[in-house]
Amino acid sequence: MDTPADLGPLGILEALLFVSDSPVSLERIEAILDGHSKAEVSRLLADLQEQYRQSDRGILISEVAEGYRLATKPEAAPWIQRLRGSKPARLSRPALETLALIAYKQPITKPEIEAVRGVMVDGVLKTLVERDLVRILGRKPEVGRPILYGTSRSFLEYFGFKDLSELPTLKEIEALAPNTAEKEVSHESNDQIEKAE
Amino acid sequence: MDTPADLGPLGILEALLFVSDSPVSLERIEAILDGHSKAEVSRLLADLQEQYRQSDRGILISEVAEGYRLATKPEAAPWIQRLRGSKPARLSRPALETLALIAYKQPITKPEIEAVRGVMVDGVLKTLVERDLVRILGRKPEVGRPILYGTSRSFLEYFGFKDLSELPTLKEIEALAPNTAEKEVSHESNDQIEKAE
Amino acid sequence: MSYRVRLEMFEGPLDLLLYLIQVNEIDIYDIPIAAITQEYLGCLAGMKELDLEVAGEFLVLAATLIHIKSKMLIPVEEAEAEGLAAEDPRQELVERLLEYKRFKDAAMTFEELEAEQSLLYVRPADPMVPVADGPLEISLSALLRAFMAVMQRAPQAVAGEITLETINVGERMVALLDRLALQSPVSFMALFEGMTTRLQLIATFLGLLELLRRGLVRARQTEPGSEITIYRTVETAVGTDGHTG
Repeated sequence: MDTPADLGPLGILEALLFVSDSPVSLERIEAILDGHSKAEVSRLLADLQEQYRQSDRGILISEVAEGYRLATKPEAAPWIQRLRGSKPARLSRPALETLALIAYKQPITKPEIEAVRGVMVDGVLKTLVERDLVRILGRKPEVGRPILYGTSRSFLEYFGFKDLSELPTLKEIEALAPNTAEKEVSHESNDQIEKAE
Repeated sequence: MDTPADLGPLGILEALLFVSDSPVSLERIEAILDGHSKAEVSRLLADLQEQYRQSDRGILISEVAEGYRLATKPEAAPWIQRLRGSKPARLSRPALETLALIAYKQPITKPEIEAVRGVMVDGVLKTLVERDLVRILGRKPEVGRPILYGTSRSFLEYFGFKDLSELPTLKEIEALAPNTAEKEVSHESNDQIEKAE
Repeated sequence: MSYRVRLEMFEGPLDLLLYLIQVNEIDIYDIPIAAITQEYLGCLAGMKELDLEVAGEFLVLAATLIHIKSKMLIPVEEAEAEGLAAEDPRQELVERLLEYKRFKDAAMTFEELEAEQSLLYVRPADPMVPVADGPLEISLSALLRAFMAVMQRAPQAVAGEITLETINVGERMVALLDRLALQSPVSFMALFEGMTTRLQLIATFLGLLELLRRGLVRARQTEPGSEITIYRTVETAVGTDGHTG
């Protein structure tokens, strides 16, 4: 075993990201590695990311929820699924629609969600709270004091957003909808609607 | 992001060890990376360990009785402590569950908590009282005169509640049948429409 | 055009209506209400086997469609003469559909992002994160999730007994114990002083009954019709929360 006590800043950075169970902000890294400016920390992150590009590395740095975290490369997913024996549970359409509403209109109450979706959302909301994608922000000061919902930090992590300002603007979606739907969904055939001749 | 499809066996191995929450045995790795013999897997592990020796790497492979797992290098410990120290304290799962139970079921005794949770809660209760989230309300006049627990004023302040009635009610969180949660997680079958010939 | 629609596969009535509009290549700003209503009702007819709760949501929109249809039958001049706004009766529906569609589309984008992100695996969180020295951080949602989790795991009998109670009763029980810690005995009526709502009264009363049942307080009445006094049988708490003072 050689040079055991020798650990460079990149090594320290990797260790820090490795042990953290949530994204670590630039400021936090800067504070821990005192003596390195924010610019230097950014540089280190870029260097580490560069190392990870190599084909014998299985992980990468993803910038999400106002911080940095390590994650496995997408190409490793099939093997990890073998290890785990399952694919991650995906959200249902009702859950996604409800989540989208909450994301864009937060803080929002259950009746307000139901008014737009035209259906009851109790079950879906419960799932979203259980999965920590939605959090309770408080109560609305009006009759009945309904609970106000908003998205959580794990929501940002789950969808890979840096922050809420990264949400695609709704207009954008409207304009792009027909193309993106066909382009991106191609394989899994998510098309909800099949026209009948 | 370049060379996305390029992931060598070392990369796959790294990804597998990275995501596993317990040590992975040689046999397991062999089964997942089918096409590699046990000797080859050992060789890959040695190669990965060799890479990790470099000073710009912060992690290592540790071999324990049950198999292999990744861990940070011991030299990174001081920085990791800084990271942990600067981190907001969270409650452990058992502590959180106990707190939740006390919040909703107060006044409640230790045996009652243990009946629901199915485990002893002495240590956790002590933490919660020390953290001033839970207070002792008195003793229940029955055999053994068990202590009655409830939430403290600082618990309310922490969540910004005026009083306990502001906690989301059981009705609000449990409005739904327990099995709705499963229904929300759909896997495939997005076809909404059956074509009629 | 012929197709068979399975209603349960739609997210709701708006989703179905949107589908009918798309499949018929209808301009959403100029919906032929009579035709679409007919088609919508036709779809509903095939859902006899659906449970009532779902059906209800679809029926509400059916009623709306029929209402719009009837309004469309009133000639514009007549409507204006009657002082009704010359507004298109379909307008509100169109706005609702567009609003719904915006989020439906957003949901599809979310779905794509989810698919991308689901390929990235992070390290499993340590379930026993040590309590650090920093300021405490618990989210209310985390507390709720913990409660749901613990109740789901609880043995059936215990869980059943425990979920019956409501938070208000528990809260009143604690408040009553606090009150009795300051003064015991206290008259029954005094326990209800300052309460303004029926709900508060009921919750307090139920809380008191529960305390009695559990033997945490005792009630005494010297003779029938005389005032009831309540005693705390619980030992006063020692030095917690600055209450004992």
